[in-house]
Amino acid sequence: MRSEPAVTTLVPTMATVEAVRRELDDTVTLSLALSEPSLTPTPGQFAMLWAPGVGEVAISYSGVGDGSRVDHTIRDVGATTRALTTCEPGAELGSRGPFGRGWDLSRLPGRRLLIIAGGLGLAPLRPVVEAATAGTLGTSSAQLLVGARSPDAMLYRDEISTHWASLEPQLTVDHATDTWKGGVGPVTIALGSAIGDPATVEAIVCGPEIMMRVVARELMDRDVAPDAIQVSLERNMQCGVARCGHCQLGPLFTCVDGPVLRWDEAEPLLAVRER
Amino acid sequence: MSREPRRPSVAIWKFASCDGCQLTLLDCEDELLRVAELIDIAYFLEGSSATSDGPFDLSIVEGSISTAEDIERIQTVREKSAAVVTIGACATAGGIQALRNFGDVEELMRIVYATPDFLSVLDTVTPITDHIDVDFELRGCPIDKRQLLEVIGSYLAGRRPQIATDSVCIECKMAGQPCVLVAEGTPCLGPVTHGGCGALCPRFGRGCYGCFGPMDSARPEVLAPLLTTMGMPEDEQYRVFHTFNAWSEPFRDQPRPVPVTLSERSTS
Amino acid sequence: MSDSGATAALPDPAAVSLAIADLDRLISTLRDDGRVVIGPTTRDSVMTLDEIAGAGQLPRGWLDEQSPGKYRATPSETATAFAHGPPSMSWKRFLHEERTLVISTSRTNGAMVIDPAPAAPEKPLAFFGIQACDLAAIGVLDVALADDAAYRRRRDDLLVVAASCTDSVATCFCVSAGTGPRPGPLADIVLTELADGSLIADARTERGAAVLTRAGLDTAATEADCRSAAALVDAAAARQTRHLDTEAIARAAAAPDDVGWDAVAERCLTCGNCTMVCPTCFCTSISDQTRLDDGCAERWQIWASCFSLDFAYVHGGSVRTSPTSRYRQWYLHKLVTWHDQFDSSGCVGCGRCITWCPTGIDITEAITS
Amino acid sequence: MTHKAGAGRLDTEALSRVEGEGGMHVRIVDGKVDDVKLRIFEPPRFYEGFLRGRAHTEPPDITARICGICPVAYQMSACAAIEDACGVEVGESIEELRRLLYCGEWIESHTLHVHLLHAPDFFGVDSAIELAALDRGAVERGLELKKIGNEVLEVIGGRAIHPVNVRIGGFYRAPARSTLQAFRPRLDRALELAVAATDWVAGLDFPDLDTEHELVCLVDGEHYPVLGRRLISDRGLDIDIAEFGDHIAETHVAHSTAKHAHLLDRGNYLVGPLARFSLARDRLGPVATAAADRAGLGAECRSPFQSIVVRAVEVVHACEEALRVIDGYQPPEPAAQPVPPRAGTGHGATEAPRGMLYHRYSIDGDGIISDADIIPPTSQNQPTIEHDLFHFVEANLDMPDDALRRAAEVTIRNHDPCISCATHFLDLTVDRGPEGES
Ligand SMILES: Cc1cc2nc3c(=O)[nH]c(=O)nc-3n(C[C@H](O)[C@H](O)[C@H](O)COP(=O)(O)OP(=O)(O)OC[C@H]3O[C@@H](n4cnc5c(N)ncnc54)[C@H](O)[C@@H]3O)c2cc1C
Ligand code: SF4
Ligand code: SF4
Ligand code: SF4
Repeated sequence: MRSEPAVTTLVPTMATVEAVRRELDDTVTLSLALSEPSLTPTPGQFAMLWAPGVGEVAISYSGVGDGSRVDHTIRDVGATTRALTTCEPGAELGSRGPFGRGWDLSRLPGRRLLIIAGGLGLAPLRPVVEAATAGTLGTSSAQLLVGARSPDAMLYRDEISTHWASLEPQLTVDHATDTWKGGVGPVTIALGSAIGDPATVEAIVCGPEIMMRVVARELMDRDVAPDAIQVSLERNMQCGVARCGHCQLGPLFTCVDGPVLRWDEAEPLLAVRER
Repeated sequence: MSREPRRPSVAIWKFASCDGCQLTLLDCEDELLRVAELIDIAYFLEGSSATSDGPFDLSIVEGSISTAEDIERIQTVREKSAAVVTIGACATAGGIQALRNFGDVEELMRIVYATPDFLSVLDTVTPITDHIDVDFELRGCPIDKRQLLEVIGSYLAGRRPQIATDSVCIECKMAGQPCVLVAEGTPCLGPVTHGGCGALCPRFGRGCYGCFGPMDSARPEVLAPLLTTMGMPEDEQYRVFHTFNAWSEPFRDQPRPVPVTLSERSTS
Repeated sequence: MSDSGATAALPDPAAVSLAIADLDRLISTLRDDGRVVIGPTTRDSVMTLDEIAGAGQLPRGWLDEQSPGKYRATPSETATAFAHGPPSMSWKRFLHEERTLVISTSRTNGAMVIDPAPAAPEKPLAFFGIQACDLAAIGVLDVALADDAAYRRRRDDLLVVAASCTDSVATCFCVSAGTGPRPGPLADIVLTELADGSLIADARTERGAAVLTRAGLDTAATEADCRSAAALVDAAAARQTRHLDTEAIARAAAAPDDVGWDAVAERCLTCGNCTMVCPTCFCTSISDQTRLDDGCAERWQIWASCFSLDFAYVHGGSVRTSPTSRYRQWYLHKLVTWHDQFDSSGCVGCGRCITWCPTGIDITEAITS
Repeated sequence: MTHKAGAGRLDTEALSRVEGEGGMHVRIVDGKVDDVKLRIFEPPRFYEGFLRGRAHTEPPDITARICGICPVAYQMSACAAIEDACGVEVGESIEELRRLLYCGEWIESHTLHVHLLHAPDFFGVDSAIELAALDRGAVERGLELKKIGNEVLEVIGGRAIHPVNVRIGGFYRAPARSTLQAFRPRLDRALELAVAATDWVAGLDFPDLDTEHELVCLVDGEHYPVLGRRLISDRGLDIDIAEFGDHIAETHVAHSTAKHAHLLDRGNYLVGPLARFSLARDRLGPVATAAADRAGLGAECRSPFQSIVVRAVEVVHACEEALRVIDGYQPPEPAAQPVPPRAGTGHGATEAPRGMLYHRYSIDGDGIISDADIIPPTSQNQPTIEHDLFHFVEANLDMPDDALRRAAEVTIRNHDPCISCATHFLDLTVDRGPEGES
C-alpha cells in the first residue's frame, strides 16, 4: 500500500507574503505567514503553493519554521512560478501541505553527512544545512558540496560563505568567471576528497535528475551503499495527496511515497526506459 | 497577483481566412460588453472604425500568410505586440487554402481567374508560426467560443490557457457520447484530432472530420489502416486528412494514393 | 469478494420473486426515497447509463455484441433487460464526475476568501442493475479515492441494486479477474433475471431488505427458479473465453523493459479511450479558471488520462513521450503496480478497454504476442 | 478641403465593420469623380480550383469555410446544386428543417449587421461598444437576439459557425420534435426582441437616396424566399436557376478586370434584403408585415440606407418562420436522402442573408467534381455598390475629406458586403497614374 498522506485536502490555507528576498536573477525566497498553522514540515517536504487564478505548483520548503512561518525558494520557469516570484510583500497566496516524505534524518546520528546539491536543488536542502550547522543532527561530521552552472547561478552564496562556512563548503561551477575561486566542473569532482570512509557516509542529494544519477553512481563506485544515498525526485504533481495520478513512478506516488527516496528504491524505477 | 490597473490593449488582425474565428468574439454575446470593459479593443476592423497604431499588449491573429504583403504585415504585427495569439486553422495550420501547397498555383489561378497574370500570391500558404514567434495557438475551424474566452481570461490572469491538447475521444467520453467508430463503424478522425469542439460531430452521429487538426502526438498512420477496414477508400482518407488542417504535421504526410486528382484519374 | 466466484451458492433462501412489472415498483420506491436512480438504457443504439424513471427505460429487448474495437447492439425478441455486457460508459462518472469544482474564491472587504466547493445537498443515488465487474470497480475506487470529499459524499449515500450477469460478451473476463459474474459484497440487493424476464431479488443488507419490503415485494422465490437463475449465471461464466495472462503480467512486473511493448504500442493511437471507459481509472488534472465577470478564481478537478502527452509533464517536457511508455504505464498500473498501491488489481475484467479501443488492443493478450 | 477643383484621391485603406477586408478607392479628376472602386484585399483562396477532384459529398463542409458569417448559405446552395446534379429531390420535411436552420443564420447575421455594424453609423460612433455607452439597452437587445439566432444554428447544426450537421441529401441527425418544442420559448422571446429592434431602427434618420437597380431574388413557393429554383426580377427576369449562366455573366468591366456579375444586356442588379422585400413583401409573416407597415415601408424599398429597417423586418419574419416550422415539424425519416453520384452538372441557389448565392458543380459518375462555380451575393452586388458610391461621392464633393470618406464608407456598409465571400474578387485598382494631392 502507498503511504498515507497526513494532509488530504485540496483546499488551501491562505498565506501572506511577509518578505521577498531576491536570490538570483530568476529566483526569489518568499517568507510566508500562514493564516492557520499547518503541521511543522520536515526538511525535504513540499507545499502546493497556489497563485489564485493562475495555478498551483509543488514547491519545497527552504525554511521549515514552525508551521505558521515557512520559506520557499522559487525559480521562475513558467506561468505559475512567474506569478509567485513576482509577489510583493503583503500578497495573498494559497498553501497546502506539508506533503511527501522528507529527508530521513534518523539515519544521520554518528555518521558522516554529505549534502550534495546541484542548482536549485540546494533549496530543499537548506533546512538540513542549517540543522547541520547548528549541530542538531548528531552527525559525526558534515560537509556541503554545491554545483551550479556559473557563479551567478549559485544559490545562497552569502549564507554559504558566512553561516555555513563550518561545513567546509566545496563549490564547483560549469562555467567559471575570472574571480571564481572554487572548482570548475561537475560537483562530483569534489567527491573523492569528501567521502573519507565510505562505510560511514550518508549522502543526501538534490538537483536535476541527471545530476543525481551521476552523483549516485560516483558514490557507489566509491563504495557508498545505495541505501545510504537519499535523492529527491520531481514529477508532475497536481494534488499532493496521491489522488490525481500524475506523479506516478512505477508503484510510487512520488508526492506521498517521495519525493525523497533512497537510491536503492529509486534506481530500479529510474532504470525503466520512460521515453 | 492583482489585475493591472491599465486595461491591456488588444488588436485583432486578419489574414487569408473566412472571418469566422474573429466573428467568434462577436458571438460571445453574453460576455462581449464585459470583455470590452476589461480590455481595450484597440484595433478590430470587423467591429469598429476606430483604429489605433499600437503598440498593443496582445494581438490576436486570424488567417494564413498567402501574399508577399502578408509577410511584411505579420512582421509589423509582431513588432507592435507584446504577445501574439493565433486563432483558427488558417492561422495555425494554413487553413483550407493551404491545399494550394499540394498542387500547382498557376493551374489553380487559371481555373478561377480569366486573367491570372494580375494576381500576386505566394506559391505556398503558411501558418503564422512559420513567420513569427507566437505565444499561443488556438485551434479549430472555427475556434470554440469557450476556448476563446479562456484564452482572453487566462491572458488577463497571467496564466497559460487551460486548453487540453489531447484527443477528441477524451471529450467524447467526457460527454458520455457513445463512440460512433466502435458502435456504428463510422470512420472517425477523433483518435488523432485535437479536442476543443466538445466532440461535436459524434454528438450529431457523424465521424469527426478533423477540423481542430492533429492532437499532441497524433498517429494518423495508426488510424489509416483502421479506416480502410471500415470501408473508407484511400483516396477518401487522403481527402479527409487534407482539408482545413492539410498543411499541419502529421496530416500533411499522409500518403497520397493515386489516383486522387482528376488528371490522375483520367490516366489510370 | 468471496461470494463472487462463478460457482457460488444459490441465492439466499429468503430471496423474493419479481415479475417484470415489479421492477417499476422497485424503482419508484427508490425514487420515493428521494434517490436519483441510475440504470442502463439505450441511446443511439448503444446501452449506456442515465437516470431512469421507470423500468421502461431499461434496455429490455436489446442484445449486444462486443469484440475488440467493435460494439453492436440490436433489438431482439428477448424478454430480458439485464442480459447484456457492460454498458458503454462506466458508473464511475456518477461518483467521480468528469468535472468537479474544488474551491472558488470570493472577496470580502477586499480580502480573498476561499470557499470550498459547496457540499451541495445532492439527492442520494441508487445504482440499478450494476453488474459484478462494475461493482467491484467501486470497491477499487473506494480505496483510491478514500480521501476525495466529493466521491465520499456520494458514495456514502449510495444504494446498490446489482444484477447478476446471465450473459457474457466476448470481451468479458470477470471470472479470471475474480470479480463476477455474481455481484460481490457491496450490493444492497442483487437481482438475477430469468429467461422470461422475471427476476429473483436477494437482499444483502438490511437497507436492501427494507427497500424490498417497502416496495411490497415479498413473494418467496421458488427453489426451481433459484436453481435456474444460478444455472444461467454459471453458464454466463462458462462462456467467457478471455483470461488475464498471469504469466505475462508476472514477467512484466519482474522486468518491465524486457517485455515486447512495441508490438502493442504500434497499434496504440494514444487516444485515451481505454482510460476514459475504464471503471477504475481515477486520474484527474486540477486547474485554475478565472471568472470574467468578477475576476475570482475557481479550481476544477477534471478527468485526465495517462495517454495524454502532458499528463507527465514537468518543466521542460513530458517524462513519457513515446506511445510505448504511455501504454506501459497504463498496463503496468492496472495490472501490477495497483497491487503495490492499493492491495488489489486495478482491472476488474469488464473488458471495456478492449471493446472501446478503436484499434481493439486487448489487455488480456497485449504482451503475450 | 473639398474636391470641387483639382485632382485627388479619396482612399480608405481598410473598410471597417464589414466582414472580410477591403478598401475603397475613389479618383477625382478635374473636380469630377473619375473612378470608384471597391478594393478587396481578401487574398484569393481558389476555392473553385481545389474543389476540383474532391468528392461530391464535400462541398457543404468545404464551401462553408468561404464565409464564417453565412456558412449555412454556402452549405444550402452546395446541397441544392449537388442534389440537382444527382437528380435527387429531398422531401418537404428536409426542406423545412433547412429553412429553420437558415432562419437561425438570417437572425444572427442580420442582427449582427443591424446592431453591431450598421447602427453605429446612424449615431455617429465607431462601434457597437461605443453605441452601448449611448444606448446600452439597444445593444444588449441586439446581442440577445443574435444569441438566439446562434442557438438555432447550434440546436440544428451543432455550432453557429461552420455547422457540422449538414450533408448533401439532408442532415446527419434530425433533432427530436421535443428538442425543438423545448426551444420554442427562445424564439418567442426572439420575436419580441426583433419587433422592438425594428421599431427602434425605424426611428432613425435616413438620408434620401433611392436607387433604380434591377432587383433579383428567388421564388420559394408560397414562402418568403429562402430556398427555391426560380429566379425573378422586377424587370421581368423569370428563369430556372439552371439557366443562370444564360442570363447572368461574370464579365470584366471596363475600369477593372475584377469579376463582377451582370445581367446580360442589362447590367447591374441588386440581390439581398431590398430585392426580397420589394419582390415578396406579401409573403412576410403577419408580425413582420405589421412591423414593416409600422416602420413606414411601402410596397417596395429602394433606399440602401433603409436596408437596416428591411433587415430588421426580415429578422422578425425569420423568427415567425422558425416558429411556424417548429410547430409543424416532423423529423425527416431518414434524416438524409441518399444522393448516389451521377455524372452531370447541377445548379443551386438559396437566399443568403446578403442575397442570392449561386453554386454550380459538374461531377463524374464516381462523384468527383470536375468543375465548380460559386457566385456569392457580394460579387453580384459589387458593381451596384460601386455605382451607388460613384453617385454618392459625385453629389457630395463639397463635403470635407473626412466626412466624405466616412459617408462613403456608410454607403458601402448599407449593402452589408461580405468580402470574405468574395471568392474571386481581384484587387486591380492600383492607381498607376501620377498622384494628385488631396
Ligand atoms: C516535489 C517538488 C518540489 C519542488 N520544489 C521546487 C522549489 O523548491 N522551487 C522551485 O522553483 N521549483 C520547485 N519544483 C518545481 C516546480 O514545481 C515547477 O517549476 C513548477 O511546477 C512549474 O510550474 P509553472 O506553472 O511555473 O511552469 P510550467 O512549465 O508552465 O508548468 C505547467 C504545469 O506543469 C506542471 N509542472 C511543470 N513542471 C513541473 C515539475 N517540475 N514538477 C511538477 N509539476 C510540474 C505543473 O502542473 C504546472 O502547473 C518542485 C517540484 C516538485 C515536484
Ligand atoms: S466517436 Fe470518434 S471521437 Fe468519439 S470516441 Fe469514437 S473515435 Fe473517438
Ligand atoms: S491507468 Fe493511467 S489513467 Fe488509469 S489510473 Fe492508472 S495512471 Fe491513471
Ligand atoms: S490502448 Fe486503445 S484505447 Fe487505449 S490509448 Fe491506445 S488506442 Fe486508445
